[in-house]
Amino acid sequence: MGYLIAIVILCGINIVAALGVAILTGYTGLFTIGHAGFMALGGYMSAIMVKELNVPYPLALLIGGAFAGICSFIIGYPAFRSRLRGDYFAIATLGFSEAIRLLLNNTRGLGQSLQDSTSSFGQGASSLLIKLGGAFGYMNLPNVTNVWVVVVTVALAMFFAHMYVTSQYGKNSIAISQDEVAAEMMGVNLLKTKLISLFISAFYAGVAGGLLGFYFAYLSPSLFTITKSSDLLAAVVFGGIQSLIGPFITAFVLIGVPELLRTFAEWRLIIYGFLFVIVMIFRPQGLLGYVEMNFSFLGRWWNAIFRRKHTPSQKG
Amino acid sequence: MSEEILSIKNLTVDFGGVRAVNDVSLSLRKGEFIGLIGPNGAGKTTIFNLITNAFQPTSGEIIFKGQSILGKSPDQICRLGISRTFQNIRLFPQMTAYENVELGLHSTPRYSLAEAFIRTPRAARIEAETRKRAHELLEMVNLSQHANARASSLPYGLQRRLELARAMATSPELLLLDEPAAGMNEDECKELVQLIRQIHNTMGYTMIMIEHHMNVVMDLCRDSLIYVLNLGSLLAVGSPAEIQNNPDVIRAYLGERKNGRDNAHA
Amino acid sequence: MELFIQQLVSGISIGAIYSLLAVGYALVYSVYNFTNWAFDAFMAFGAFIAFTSISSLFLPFWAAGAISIVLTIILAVSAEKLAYSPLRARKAPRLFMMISAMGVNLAIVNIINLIYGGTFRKFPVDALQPIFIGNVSIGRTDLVAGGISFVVLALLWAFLYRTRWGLGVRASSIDILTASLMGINNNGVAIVVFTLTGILSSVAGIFYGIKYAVYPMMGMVTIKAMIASIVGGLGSLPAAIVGSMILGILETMVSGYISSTYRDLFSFLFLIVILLFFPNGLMGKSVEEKL
Amino acid sequence: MKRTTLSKWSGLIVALILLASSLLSGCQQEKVLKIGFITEQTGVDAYVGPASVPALQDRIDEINAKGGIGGYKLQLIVYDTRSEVTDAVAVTKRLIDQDKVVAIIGPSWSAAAIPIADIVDAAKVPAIATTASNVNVTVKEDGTLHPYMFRVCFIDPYQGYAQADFAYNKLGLRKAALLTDVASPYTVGLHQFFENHFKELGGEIVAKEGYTQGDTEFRAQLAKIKDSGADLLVMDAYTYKDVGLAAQQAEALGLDIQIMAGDGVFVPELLEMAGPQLEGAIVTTGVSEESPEFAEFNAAFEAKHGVKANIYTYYGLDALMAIEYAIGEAAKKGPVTPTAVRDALETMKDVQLFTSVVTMEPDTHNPHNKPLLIMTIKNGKWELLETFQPQ
Repeated sequence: MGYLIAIVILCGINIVAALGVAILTGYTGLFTIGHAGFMALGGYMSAIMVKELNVPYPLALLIGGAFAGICSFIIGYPAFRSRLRGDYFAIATLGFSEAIRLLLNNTRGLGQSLQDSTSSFGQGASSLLIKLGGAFGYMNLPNVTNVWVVVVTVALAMFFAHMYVTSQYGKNSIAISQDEVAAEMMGVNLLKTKLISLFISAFYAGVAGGLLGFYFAYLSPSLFTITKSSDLLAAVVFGGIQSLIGPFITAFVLIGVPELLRTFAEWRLIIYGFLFVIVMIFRPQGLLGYVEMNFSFLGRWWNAIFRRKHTPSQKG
Repeated sequence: MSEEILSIKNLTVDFGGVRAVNDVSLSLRKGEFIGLIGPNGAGKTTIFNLITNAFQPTSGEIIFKGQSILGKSPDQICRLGISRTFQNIRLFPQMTAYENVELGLHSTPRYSLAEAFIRTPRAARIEAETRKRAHELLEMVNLSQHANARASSLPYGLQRRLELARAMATSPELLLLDEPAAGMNEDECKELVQLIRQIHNTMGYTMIMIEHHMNVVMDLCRDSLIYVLNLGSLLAVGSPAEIQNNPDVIRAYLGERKNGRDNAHA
Repeated sequence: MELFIQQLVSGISIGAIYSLLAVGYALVYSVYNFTNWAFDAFMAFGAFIAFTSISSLFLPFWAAGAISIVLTIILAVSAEKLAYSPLRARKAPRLFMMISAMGVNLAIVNIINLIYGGTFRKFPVDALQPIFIGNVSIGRTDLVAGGISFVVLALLWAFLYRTRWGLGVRASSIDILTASLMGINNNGVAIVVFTLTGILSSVAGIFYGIKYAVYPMMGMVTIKAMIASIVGGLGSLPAAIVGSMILGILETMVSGYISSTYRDLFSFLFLIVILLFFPNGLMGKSVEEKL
Repeated sequence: MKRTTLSKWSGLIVALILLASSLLSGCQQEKVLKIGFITEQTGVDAYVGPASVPALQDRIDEINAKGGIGGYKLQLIVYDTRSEVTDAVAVTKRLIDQDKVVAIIGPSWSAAAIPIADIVDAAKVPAIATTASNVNVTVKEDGTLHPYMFRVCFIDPYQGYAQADFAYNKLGLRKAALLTDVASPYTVGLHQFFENHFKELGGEIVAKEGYTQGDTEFRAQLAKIKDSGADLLVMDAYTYKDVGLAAQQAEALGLDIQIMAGDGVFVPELLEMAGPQLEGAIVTTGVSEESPEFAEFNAAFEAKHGVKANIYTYYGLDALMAIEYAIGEAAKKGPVTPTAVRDALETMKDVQLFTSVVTMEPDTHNPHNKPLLIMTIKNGKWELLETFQPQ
């Protein structure tokens, strides 16, 4: 039974990150192949918060997410400001996540080189960097992620993602994904909207990184390789463009199934590759593209219970 | 009439060797409706693109409500009150008609990001208002019954009207119509003229319309001016009657008449 | 002083390999306006075909090279036909083209990995002895690689600027719609462009194999070529070469004089700086979206 | 287009979960002990698995043919870690929770062994790392012991110490350069202990260059090392390709230097890749397939399975034989539970395994005084120079 729980937890963690990618790629049309970098940033930051400053665990996750979000401006601002096509952003995300992994691998070296610095800040930073353990990994973190934590986080993540994509900000990013020029002509501030979408998606990846860290009770740069980024992308591509429920299901299938059928593991990426092409040609909107989660039944209950005039937008 | 809202002074733009717009000046008062005509490649759409800052002019001034809008980005210009339709329709294909129009209303979100996540009563109220306004606009261009149809699935004429409604949704003061009647037959044109006139009267927008259908132009600009562009420069300005009889315009449009037949009506 | 010249020589030789890939990448980008992510796969495929034809079919180096080029062209053109042109015909958004390209890449690289396994193989050609000028050594293989890559680039330039087909390709790179109106048949251009891509990637694959080793994941180096192409100015071929040289030399100087551990960090930061201050690259022309 | 609602899809999700759980409930036979083996069959280190899985399976079949141990039949359950830490951890959990193994063999690299140590401690199932030589695999940062984690190879300090000792005293080298793969704890650890002892002896570290996993370009670093006048290049890379590539590029740069590496690169593929360039290089390892006593095993193994045995095969057999011994001991005292196997492993004294006689140090769970072989490459072949025995 424990093993099934392990799969559910791993699926849950990947769903949170996949939702982030869904918002960025599915809804705003920005191709990203480096989300593992944001997961790493979030993971390490929330681990530091809990282990070094013993900040309460949920708050640490939020701080981790916020840190990843803020760091997303490093690549977001230059790529979006220069009004370039999506390609530059995609390449920048790949470069970014490799650079993050390189930095995380070197924390011990960095720490040692800072050791003889005079200022107390230098000393503090150096001891922290050495504790991060570089390639050795950041060890014995509190093993706090259990199945309930993941279920609650996934539920919250789905709720807020739905709230965002149905909000005015979300609809603006959908417009950007469909015709950037027309959206701008109609008054949508491209830079701001894209940066917001990127911040949220990096936030989600950061939280997912934190969950992963507290599940393995250990963090190492080798957890956040390019295969992790392509898994997340696969979840959104198969799940469906402009849909949250699609990536939710596919993230489940993509993590669960290979785990169960371990025997033909090396075929996994080959099948993904062919599926990418087939999905793009025959069903570009993916499994459940454009299928909005229809919470209207929630709205009806809400009315019945509170009798308040709150008619959810008619989604036909 | 009222004070001047838009003034373009010696606008010039070169693409590589080609001079697309050459020293065009134009001025418009609030609520005026002018036509902009000229043969293909005369630079009409280029002027629209310059106004909405799709790209920068080589020289010249564009003053809107007293301030130059050269450096501004297209979305800033839209917020200042200039909106447009496109020569080749650029609706949001996967969105429904309703969502297309609604986009114009919330392109600058009117509640904070935090309120987006936790829909406060204020945000809910703004959403409700936006919904009402969007349905009103659809009503104006009588597209209400197609509210939930996907934009790309609508017939051509309806897409034109949807683009008009979306442009109006950004509550502009200056509305640029880029060949709204393109590809329409006679009675569709009549319907469109009637719709545009009604919008012009009720909303009081200042409007510039590029159009090839002469009857649509002549009808809508009955009591206002028509600017004629040819090879990037201003050929003539005048009332519909003057323009129709102006020899340069005819020559530009119909080219040299070998056998000298004069003022043949387009 | 010799160390500086040695680093410079190494930098240029790395730049030569980058330029082969960056030019191929810029070519596809200039005509079809999308990032051909499948370069890794084409390059690895080219290298492995050459490797197999030498090590198991015992063919001489030149024959193996020819076979590799031909087969890589077939691969590239069929990838274009199966994965890209249906999307292009439907004017699918660029995001879909990129995902499809990523799919082609994942599939082919992992098929190679499945067949050949992950081990690193030495390219079965006897390493040529380096030439020494003073204490500075210039690898003969680098010279040959550099020479051939410049010959290939010169041929490419001649093809583009001296032949009718070249004109067709350049026209479509400016505006594919107008080009097709002018009677340039679109899929003809597609075949030509992806034939050139096939040649460039197989040559790059072979020389990367000789210079380093042949392994399924060798294509990861194309990320550097993409950065080089952006640094130079996306879409223009000479800019891709200049960008590659700059990136190659910068990387060697950084790992030589600053710190070798952070070499890739610097290449990434260099990309960010270029994006910030030279949005269209050092030599790029600003590409306006036609309304 | 009508928008479908969530409720319609929930049926699918429930069906999915039912399918997953039914797949897992394998049947339980009595009197069979399951032993888990996690190894790299795909991914970057795919050369580790293929040579060790058949060897272990043969051994298990042999034992079962002779009636098993203490009345128990053995069953080997193999999972592929895909050379990724996340997969190694996931399959370990699967072995513990689902397959209910009595002991686990592997992983083979420190980056995965360190997190697995915490997992096996919590689950109280013993695991024996095969070639993970980082100190923190069996002992936590703060010095406390991982009760359920063991290993059959020596640890970095021991190998780093031996390398420094041999280079300084035997080869008389004084100026060493370190080329470190910063992404591998194995390399970082080894170079750290090499530097400590080399400086103790009076040697000097004249250059410290780095690269990261996956890099293939070392020219710049090697040029700097050539400039630094170093007479020894220490490159304890985690995979043979780094040393192979560096050797080729050193030759291209005209850098003539003594190269020294660790047991991570002691695989036949290294000779194939850069044999000529590595003539005279020194490689330290715990066991060598060239040593005579394995010749007969190697031949039989290659004939039967068509793949060459390597050090991962021998270390795998060492771990398996240690578990066999432990099961035998536990069976004498009562039911063979994972904890009973653990206790037996901890108190192992002078037990003949595949490669040598091993005593498990109770306080560190590392094999005591395992001999270290100093090998060199002479015209494309491994040759034993000396056996190093610590004080």
